[in-house]
Amino acid sequence: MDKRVRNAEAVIGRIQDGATILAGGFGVCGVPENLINALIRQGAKNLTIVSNNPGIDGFGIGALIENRQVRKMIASYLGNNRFFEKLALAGEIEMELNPQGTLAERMRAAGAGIPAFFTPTGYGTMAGEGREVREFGGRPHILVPALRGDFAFVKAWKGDRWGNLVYRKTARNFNAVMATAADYVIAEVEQIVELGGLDPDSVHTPGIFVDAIFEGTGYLKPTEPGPKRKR
Amino acid sequence: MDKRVRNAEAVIGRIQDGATILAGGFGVCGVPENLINALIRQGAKNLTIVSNNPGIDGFGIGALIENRQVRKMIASYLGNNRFFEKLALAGEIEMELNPQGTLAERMRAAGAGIPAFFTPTGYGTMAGEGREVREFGGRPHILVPALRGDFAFVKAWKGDRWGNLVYRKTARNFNAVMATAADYVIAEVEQIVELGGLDPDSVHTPGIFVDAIFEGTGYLKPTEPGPKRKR
Amino acid sequence: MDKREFIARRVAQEMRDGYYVNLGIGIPTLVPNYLPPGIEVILQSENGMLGVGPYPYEGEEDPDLINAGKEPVTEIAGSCYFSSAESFAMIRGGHIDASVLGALEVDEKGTLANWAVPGKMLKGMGGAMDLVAGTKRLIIAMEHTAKDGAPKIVKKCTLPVTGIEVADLIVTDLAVIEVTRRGLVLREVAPGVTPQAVQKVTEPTLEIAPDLKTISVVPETVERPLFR
Amino acid sequence: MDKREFIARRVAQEMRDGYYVNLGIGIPTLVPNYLPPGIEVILQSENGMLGVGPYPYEGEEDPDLINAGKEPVTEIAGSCYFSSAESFAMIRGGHIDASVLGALEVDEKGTLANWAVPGKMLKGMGGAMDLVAGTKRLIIAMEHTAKDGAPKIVKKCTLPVTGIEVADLIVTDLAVIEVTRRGLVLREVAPGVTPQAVQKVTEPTLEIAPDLKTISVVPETVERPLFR
Repeated sequence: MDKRVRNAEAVIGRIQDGATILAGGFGVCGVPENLINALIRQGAKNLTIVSNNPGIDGFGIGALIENRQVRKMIASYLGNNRFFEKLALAGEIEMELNPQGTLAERMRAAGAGIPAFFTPTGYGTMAGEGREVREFGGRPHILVPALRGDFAFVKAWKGDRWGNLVYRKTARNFNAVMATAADYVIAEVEQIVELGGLDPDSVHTPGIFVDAIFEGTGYLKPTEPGPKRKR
Repeated sequence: MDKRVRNAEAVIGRIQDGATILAGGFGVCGVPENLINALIRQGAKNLTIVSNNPGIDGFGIGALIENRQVRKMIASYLGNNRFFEKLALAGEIEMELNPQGTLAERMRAAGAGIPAFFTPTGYGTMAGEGREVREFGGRPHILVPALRGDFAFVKAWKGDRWGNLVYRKTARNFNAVMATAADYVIAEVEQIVELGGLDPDSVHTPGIFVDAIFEGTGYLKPTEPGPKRKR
Repeated sequence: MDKREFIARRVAQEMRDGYYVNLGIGIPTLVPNYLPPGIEVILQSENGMLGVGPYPYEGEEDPDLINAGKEPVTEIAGSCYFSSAESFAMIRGGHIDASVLGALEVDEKGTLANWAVPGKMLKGMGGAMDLVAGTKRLIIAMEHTAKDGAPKIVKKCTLPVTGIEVADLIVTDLAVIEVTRRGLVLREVAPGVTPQAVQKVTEPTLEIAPDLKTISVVPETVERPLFR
Repeated sequence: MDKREFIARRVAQEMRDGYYVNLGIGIPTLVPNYLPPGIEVILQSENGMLGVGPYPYEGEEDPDLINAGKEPVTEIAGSCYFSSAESFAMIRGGHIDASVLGALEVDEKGTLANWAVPGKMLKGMGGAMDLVAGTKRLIIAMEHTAKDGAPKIVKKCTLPVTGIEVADLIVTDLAVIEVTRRGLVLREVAPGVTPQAVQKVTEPTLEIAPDLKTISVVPETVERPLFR
């Protein structure tokens, strides 16, 4: 069995207009750069993108939005993307905000065969509007449905030809759960290793979840600004 | 911060009659041997034990049952334990059978703040009796509640003083999920390593879930019979 | 060739290259030993492993490495481990391509009973209810009748069921039967067995496929490591 | 000492040794810099990390290692990483001992609004709704009033809320206020501030604790690594 493909181009043609894509990454960390860039070149339109946040202007999902390929964004946070803000205020892009943990749990549920679950998160807030309410232990909970994608774009550190994946530090973020929740899961990795080259006790995403894998190239892997320690 | 205790005796006194204990292990693999032996010596009675199966006669949960400390067993499989069978047929022990995945998911839910979830598993079977039924996507599902313990007995391979745990091969089984689903979680490990001695990307149970940790001694770690390859 | 091997060999023909497969105890366990050349499947064991390898050599058992039948096994290049919660998320989430299980009864709608016999002890359903609810394709591998000759393929299950309308294919020592919306379709019969003979030991009426075939299993000569 | 440091220093006194803590952006971020001697807390970052270390030295940023505020951070001995799903299972499952968040409004029942201002852009709730619903103890750290002097502690939130009846303690530059079943109790006032002055910029009526204290924060002399 060999799930390796040459590059993003080899699989990106599968994505049709209107598809729902789960895209890993948190800010600019752990972003499937090669896949997003290939999707921009490929040009599919009216996409629904599920990603924690739309990233920064001109990078990752941000670039996809600037290219006007996104009809709807499902995210938990929209900060720091002015172009998205402009489109949203003009009503030119639809947005659905989910609490970050609810977003993660909805995909975990989809991957685990659970169509809906109860949570107290979001009860009494805009995130709970229109949801069924039920009390458990005297506390109101809302019923939240699973969230599934047609495709998942996953960025990992290392992988093998069976699709087993290992992530590095906080670049794991949403990648691991998204890998479980889509019909067709494409993983880009910084390094493909020989089968047997990953510690079986330390595989984060078992290959069963992955449909295609390739070694990405030209990673930018930017960082956002932040305070620094003094020497 | 240091969660290390000397041995099982140092914490086993916390367990009172009638407590619910989640006990890791699958058959005789990954069993918290030191904790179970200490509990037998300690003698708490009328316990509810949640464990995938009661193990074999005279070892692990099996020994606890023989010592008549167990009022109720929540498990997915009871095979291979004749003493348990005798007690159950005589009505001297209560048993609740759950599908194995439902058992795991109930504890995962408890650990993740989800009071109840829908699943198709068990619909139309004895495991679905008395459960609320609802259709999703034209398929009937049952509503299943979370399952929480007062204590969890967890067996890991290595751990550090913050309670970070790493399991080895299939000895991980129910240990990892049980570590998330009890009020007081006790981990016994084969080896305690220095803080920083575990790969941060490969910790299976983050220390936040663990209340006490000790290095176990005298592990039997038996194997059950099975076919062997010929040389 | 004994009945069990015959059944396992026929089931092995249902496997496709790259399938992720979970096998129940008994006859299903034998299937990987008879995979056609060029077909590589990855075995999932619900206690938390993908890529189950052959049984170990005597004396090389690792107590931390067992299959769901609680037998010592080995790992192979590409194996990985995970928790029971992750394992069943995988099973229940529809990620397993095929599951092969034994049965006490299967009925004409594909409803399966394989975990309990009232009056006798309930051994427990283990992972069977999760597997039948979550797997993409469920293959039943069993002897066609009970030891006393009574049909195991019945109109309606009388034993406690494992799942409602779950089986896709039934492979026995006498026949290969597909479960369809309109009922059971006899696809293949064992060499020397007539459709009438199969019907005689089968409670519901079988529709006979227009292209009815004879089961063809060819024993191989290659020795392969003993798998679960 | 500026207001933000004053608030962070007072919040730091609420920390207990061994606490697992999640900190929001802004003032809460400063708290670990002011922990009392002997108090070790472990910081959780909801993007998937326990044991967040100090900010890196210039030029030593690792793009794979950031906090939930998206700033580069470092790891320490005992750190570990996990996925967003596991991170929020941890948060929502009640495993975090304390969370410190900023607020736009808190009302007399502890209902919090801190994620959106209608008319302006909605930035999104991020992990705030999960944190307020799941954390054992929620501490609000904020300046007592808005920039225009309007009360932020109100009778009833008017902004879109983050969670209903969730806050346990409010720490501001003027006061420490406990949220109780019978309403808000003024526990401490800043040096030189009277309870009347606090009440004046607080919409709901404050019950004054019989043992009302003055907030005591002592700047330390030790230099510690800059934390998030």
